[in-house]
Amino acid sequence: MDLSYGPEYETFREEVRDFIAVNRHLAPKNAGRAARPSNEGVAWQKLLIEHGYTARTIPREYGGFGAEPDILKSRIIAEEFARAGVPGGLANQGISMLVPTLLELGTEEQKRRWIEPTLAGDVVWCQGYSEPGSGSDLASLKTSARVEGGDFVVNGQKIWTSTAKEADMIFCLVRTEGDAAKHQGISYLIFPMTTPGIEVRPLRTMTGHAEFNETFFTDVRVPVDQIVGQRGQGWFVANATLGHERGMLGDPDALENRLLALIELMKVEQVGGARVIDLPALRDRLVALQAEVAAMKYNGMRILSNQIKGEPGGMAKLIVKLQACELAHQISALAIDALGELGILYNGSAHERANGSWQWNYMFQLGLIIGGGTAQIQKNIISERGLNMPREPRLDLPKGPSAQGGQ
Amino acid sequence: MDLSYGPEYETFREEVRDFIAVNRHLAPKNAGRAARPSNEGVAWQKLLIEHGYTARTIPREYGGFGAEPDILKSRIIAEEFARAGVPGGLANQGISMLVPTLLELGTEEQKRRWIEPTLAGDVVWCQGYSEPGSGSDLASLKTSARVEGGDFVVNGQKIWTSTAKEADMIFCLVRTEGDAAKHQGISYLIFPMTTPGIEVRPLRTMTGHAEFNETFFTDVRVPVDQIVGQRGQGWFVANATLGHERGMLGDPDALENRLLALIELMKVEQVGGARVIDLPALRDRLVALQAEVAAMKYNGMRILSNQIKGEPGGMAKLIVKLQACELAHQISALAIDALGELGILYNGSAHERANGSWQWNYMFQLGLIIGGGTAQIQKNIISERGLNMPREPRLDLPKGPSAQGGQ
Amino acid sequence: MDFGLSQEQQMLAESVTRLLRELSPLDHVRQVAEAGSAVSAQSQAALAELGLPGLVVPEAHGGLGMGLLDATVVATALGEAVAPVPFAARNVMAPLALIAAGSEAQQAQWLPRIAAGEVRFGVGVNEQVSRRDGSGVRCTGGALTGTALFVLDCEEADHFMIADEAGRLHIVSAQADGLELIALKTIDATRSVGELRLASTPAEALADDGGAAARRLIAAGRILLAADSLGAADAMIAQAVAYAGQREQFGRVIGSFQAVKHMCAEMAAKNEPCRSLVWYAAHAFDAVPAEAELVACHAKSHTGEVGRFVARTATEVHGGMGFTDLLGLHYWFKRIGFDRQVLGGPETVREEAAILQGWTARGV
Amino acid sequence: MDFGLSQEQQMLAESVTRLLRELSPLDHVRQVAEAGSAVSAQSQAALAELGLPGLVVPEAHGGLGMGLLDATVVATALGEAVAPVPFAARNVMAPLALIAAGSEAQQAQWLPRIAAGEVRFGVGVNEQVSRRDGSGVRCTGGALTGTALFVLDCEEADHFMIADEAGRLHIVSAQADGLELIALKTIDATRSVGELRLASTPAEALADDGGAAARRLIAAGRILLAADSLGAADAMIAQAVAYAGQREQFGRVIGSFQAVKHMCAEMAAKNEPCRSLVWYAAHAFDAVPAEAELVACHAKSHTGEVGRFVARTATEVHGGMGFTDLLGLHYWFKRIGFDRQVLGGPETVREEAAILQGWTARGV
Repeated sequence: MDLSYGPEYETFREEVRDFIAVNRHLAPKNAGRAARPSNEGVAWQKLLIEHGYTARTIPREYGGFGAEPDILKSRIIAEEFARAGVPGGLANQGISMLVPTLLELGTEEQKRRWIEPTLAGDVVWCQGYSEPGSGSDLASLKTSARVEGGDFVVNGQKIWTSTAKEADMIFCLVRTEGDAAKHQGISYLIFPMTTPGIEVRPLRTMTGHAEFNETFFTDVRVPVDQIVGQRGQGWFVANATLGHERGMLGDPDALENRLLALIELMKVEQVGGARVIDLPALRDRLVALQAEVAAMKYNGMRILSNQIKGEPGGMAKLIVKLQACELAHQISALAIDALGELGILYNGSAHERANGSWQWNYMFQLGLIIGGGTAQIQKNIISERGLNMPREPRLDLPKGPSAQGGQ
Repeated sequence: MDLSYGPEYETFREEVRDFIAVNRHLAPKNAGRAARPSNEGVAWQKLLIEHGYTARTIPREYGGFGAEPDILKSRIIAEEFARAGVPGGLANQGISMLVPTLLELGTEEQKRRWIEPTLAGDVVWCQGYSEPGSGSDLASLKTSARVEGGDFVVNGQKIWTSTAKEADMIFCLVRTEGDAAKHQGISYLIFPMTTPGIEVRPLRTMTGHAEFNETFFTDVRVPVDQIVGQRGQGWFVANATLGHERGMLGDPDALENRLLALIELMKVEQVGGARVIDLPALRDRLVALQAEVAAMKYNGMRILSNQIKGEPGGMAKLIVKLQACELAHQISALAIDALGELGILYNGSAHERANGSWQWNYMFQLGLIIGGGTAQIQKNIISERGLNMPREPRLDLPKGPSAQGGQ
Repeated sequence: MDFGLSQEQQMLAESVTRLLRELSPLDHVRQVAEAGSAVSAQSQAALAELGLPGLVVPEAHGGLGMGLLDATVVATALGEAVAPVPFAARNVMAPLALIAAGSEAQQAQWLPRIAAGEVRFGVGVNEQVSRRDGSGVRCTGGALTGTALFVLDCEEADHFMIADEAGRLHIVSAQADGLELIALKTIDATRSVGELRLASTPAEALADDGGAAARRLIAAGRILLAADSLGAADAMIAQAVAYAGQREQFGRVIGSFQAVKHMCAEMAAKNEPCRSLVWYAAHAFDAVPAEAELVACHAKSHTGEVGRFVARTATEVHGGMGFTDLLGLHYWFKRIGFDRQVLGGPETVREEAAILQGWTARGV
Repeated sequence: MDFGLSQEQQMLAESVTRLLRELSPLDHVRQVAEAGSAVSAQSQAALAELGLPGLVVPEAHGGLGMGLLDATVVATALGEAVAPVPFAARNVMAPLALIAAGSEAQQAQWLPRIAAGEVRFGVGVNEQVSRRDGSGVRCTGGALTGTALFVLDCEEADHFMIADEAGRLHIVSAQADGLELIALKTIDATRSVGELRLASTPAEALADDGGAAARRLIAAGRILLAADSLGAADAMIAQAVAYAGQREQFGRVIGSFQAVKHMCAEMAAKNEPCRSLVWYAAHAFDAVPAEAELVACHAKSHTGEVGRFVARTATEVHGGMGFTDLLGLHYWFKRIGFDRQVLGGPETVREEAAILQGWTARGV
């Protein structure tokens, strides 16, 4: 057990700190989670790429920094930007999912055309995977693309297209071979959101906000070369990026920050003249969550350490999504209880705390428990991949050769 | 809502009380849960039958009291004997399971021969249903009985035969038609435990005690007329009595008594000079359990009331076993936590409380959660029978016509 | 001996349910909510025809003379329909306050008008449970000063029943001097709560209030919130089962997957005993006063916990659709959230239950 | 940067595991237990060959000079094998007490003999966590009087390390005047605990004990119990998965039923992060003293809760067989029960964690 990063890395940390100190005035204000970066945001992103503080391992010829992968340096960068409260590199689905996919399976032309502007924040993407009828069973998707005069003609509907309104482009799974087995008939297309026949409607969730969209396609024509990988191979193309998405959820730092905010809340809030943290039953729940957050934090350090050593994440990694989403939800639940009747205030009410964000989080985190693989799917994955338990006998025969995803 | 029993019943209650007051000196001391009643116990049982305080609705010609069914009177009898701390009628598997089966499906001769001595406590029975290889999937039982010279010849093994050591007789499910579908090849036999070829071995459980036995059959010869119902119909014969067994578990009075004992424990036990009930986190758990026990108590009153009206028990009844067993287990768990390190003392240790019964209960109740239909089976039943959800697609085809029990 | 609802009570529940099914389907609930109101005029008017404003008002004062168990049955039906209708405070707690602590003259003055729907009360007793953000109301010389938070059923209220810091109840007109009402917005768009600021506001104290009436009012409110949560949970379970029965994934309806079945079974198994608990709590309120406050605590805290579990689990069974606004499932989710937090969350109420049993002293 | 075990630590764990797999299969554990002992002579002797008695004794005193993380790795392996071998108190807590608070002379006197296995300690610090049944030890004039409950690893102990009511540590010989040891019987037959009655019993105080050593000892004990529980839970999960993979019901192995799979997944998902938590707690004990006590509390309380869940769930997966004595699964169930309750159950330890963070004052 050696939790120091060693002198080489401490030097690197100093460099990052110096960079931040010198350049933080250039960082965009209120970057928040806007889907499309401001001009300042794009300039900042380019500066970060130039110094290797984002897009670090992506080859220079595609607009990255071209460094060798070094997980610890990536971690140090993330730590230092977070500590300084300065926005780090852009994190959107184009960068986290499309770029790795193109790097692995795109043509040389696709890489040259799309990666650099995507990294730079000039081109924003949205993801077209899920459909209303295909949730956990993603491969049952029905959006179709027939070939007609050198184009795919796309018809159907996608859901959960979070940045569809701001996006320039979409990467999208469509069924091109209607008669093939479920996992064999899918292709991975990329096309502009300005293509005629696309309609985006905001999708309101239980939070009362429209964090997502539905996207409708009516005879949307996509030239046949705007495909990544082979026809009918889209399922396998997409799976490379699904892995990247799973990795994004369940950040232990985020959990720790939520917990610290909860502790602060319970110290500050008063009921009947006493601090909420002085109510023993609530305090007991707080400490129990604190222990669990600590466990997930060290579990995250273990995963990081395994990555550095090139070892598989194993069970420690498989359980992250299930446990971290649940824990985040429990933290919000306790915050609501700590606030008592004030815990249900929302929508800018008088006496509301933290802009109603505890309630927003409580509901949105339930969405995260459901989304990206419901808790049930996660348990299937843990039992099948982590514990080598048998698969559920499947009824949707004939079986595809590599039916990913479980129920 | 009318929780009074009305004047007729209050008169009846007085009669019961008077009986108890006059006769309690005749009640057996330390009746406990001995499988075979003492001579005093048998005499007491006969006195109770004579007055209609047990075997109340069983016809007189078979040794019962011959009253019309009256659930409220039965309830009053149970209440008054419990309140007086005087043992009520015998409750064993012969009385609760075999007698109702014979009444429904036995021949006239079987009824005349077996019911009266069983009720009186002169004949003690054990149950031979479960086998090591057939737990939840009871119908997969393998103990076989081939016909040879006017006898069934029984070979195989039963488990969980709780009173096998004390029993005179066994009622037993065996496979008589090896080539029939799973539920179709079973017969229900009754035979003496003194029949040559029967061996009973005590079965020790996790509690350290042998509350059950395993019973082995080697060429045990049973005359072919010692069958209840038809050959191959044993599964359906047994199901009548399985219903009776399910009714026995999850008595809300028992839950309430356990809770009262826990409250007393927490008031009496001290740690660091404070009463355990003054530790707020444990007290909070106590009150939560108290609310749940109250809910189960009123749920029980609702079931009773439905029975009186001849209405089906519905969801209120279907959930009793799952919830009551879990709740009993949680009560024991809190008692152990209330005792802290003393909570693990056992086997007559110094400083042990209540003869280690909290630990014994904690473990035994886990056995009850598992036995008589595991929690998983209970959830199947609730979802299928209570909520009309679809059955799990079955793989053990060909299907029997009436595959009871679910997974 | 009959533990359960009388035929009249069952008919009352069915009347309310049928009426709301007709007048207040989800689309209507949405419409009302999106217009920023927690009161459906049409539902309220129709329910008034059934006599809800006078449900617990004695017949001598023009009401139906029913008990809390009857009111509980109505509350469950309202919760099941997520009905935007003021009920618990306006139609039950306010008249109960007058019955418990009003003089004969006060009862004669107010109860008939309540029963006729001529006066509409909001009720502010929250400070007896939880004082936050400096809330609290003092009574000096017949006038009230201070802040009452979470005044229930405040929309369209023309009068308020307010507890002062000693727990004594007072009637205040919405038109009185020095009174300011600020609407509070909660997750639940179907109920209205407000903050009442009082500055030497003239008030009429209930004449026979020895201080116990507020506790009794809170017990009634808790039972009604528990009943509401029970009904909302019933509806969520029914919707989850129905959805699981038609949604297909992997070539089967999801309701045939054991994991989904078990989620539904767990919801039903936890929720069903709550029905008996709520009924008994209401019965105790009506007929076994010595038990009433404690059982009210049990009903409130236990339905609070079970409600949270059901709200979350039923949403999970619906998958992504449950998370969207499309099916409107969240109306029930939020109604249950309201029921859990108002008049004391589970921990608060359990501590009160411990105090009532002498297991601990009041205060932390 | 390397969060995890060193190669040496992995080898140590493997050595212990291999040795116990050979010398202490379940049949042997049973045999020892049924003979009424919590010490397997053959396992203890073989583990002594690996150097366990001197594991944390500095090399200068004839030990291996290892840290608590090394000991933790051993504890996990012992828990996994439900090994009837005194370890936590005898081989770790006792020498740590001397290292923390013994004078140089005391260290020179005792540590080499501990490392050589010539003296065998039991440790009694329970009264610093929980005083029950009048327990507590006073020190007057170099002699101890009173009762220490739950003295750990007391079987075959020839000396005891006992905390007095001020938290100061003392060495007492098992042969000393006025000392009486009464064995306590717990559910867990693989560990020995006792009640020590002392009546003006001569004792040797640790010379440099400012009172902090007992707290440190308790932290170490908690981490080791957490590690033991982790290992026992690992073993129960593995057994449940293996059993579910071969037991057939309804024509399929039960491990293909979603309900069973999800039970196993939940066990693994809860248990796996405990591993990192326990490791970090031990690391903090060795290297980050400011965090050590708090993380020890977290490790103890969290593994206590997770352990109870795993013990119960793994038993359920085994169905009736899990409830019998036949498979011996209950040895792990009870070992986990011991680990949970000793040196503070979850609620007690969480309250201590709150006190350590200044969130509340000591005492109820």
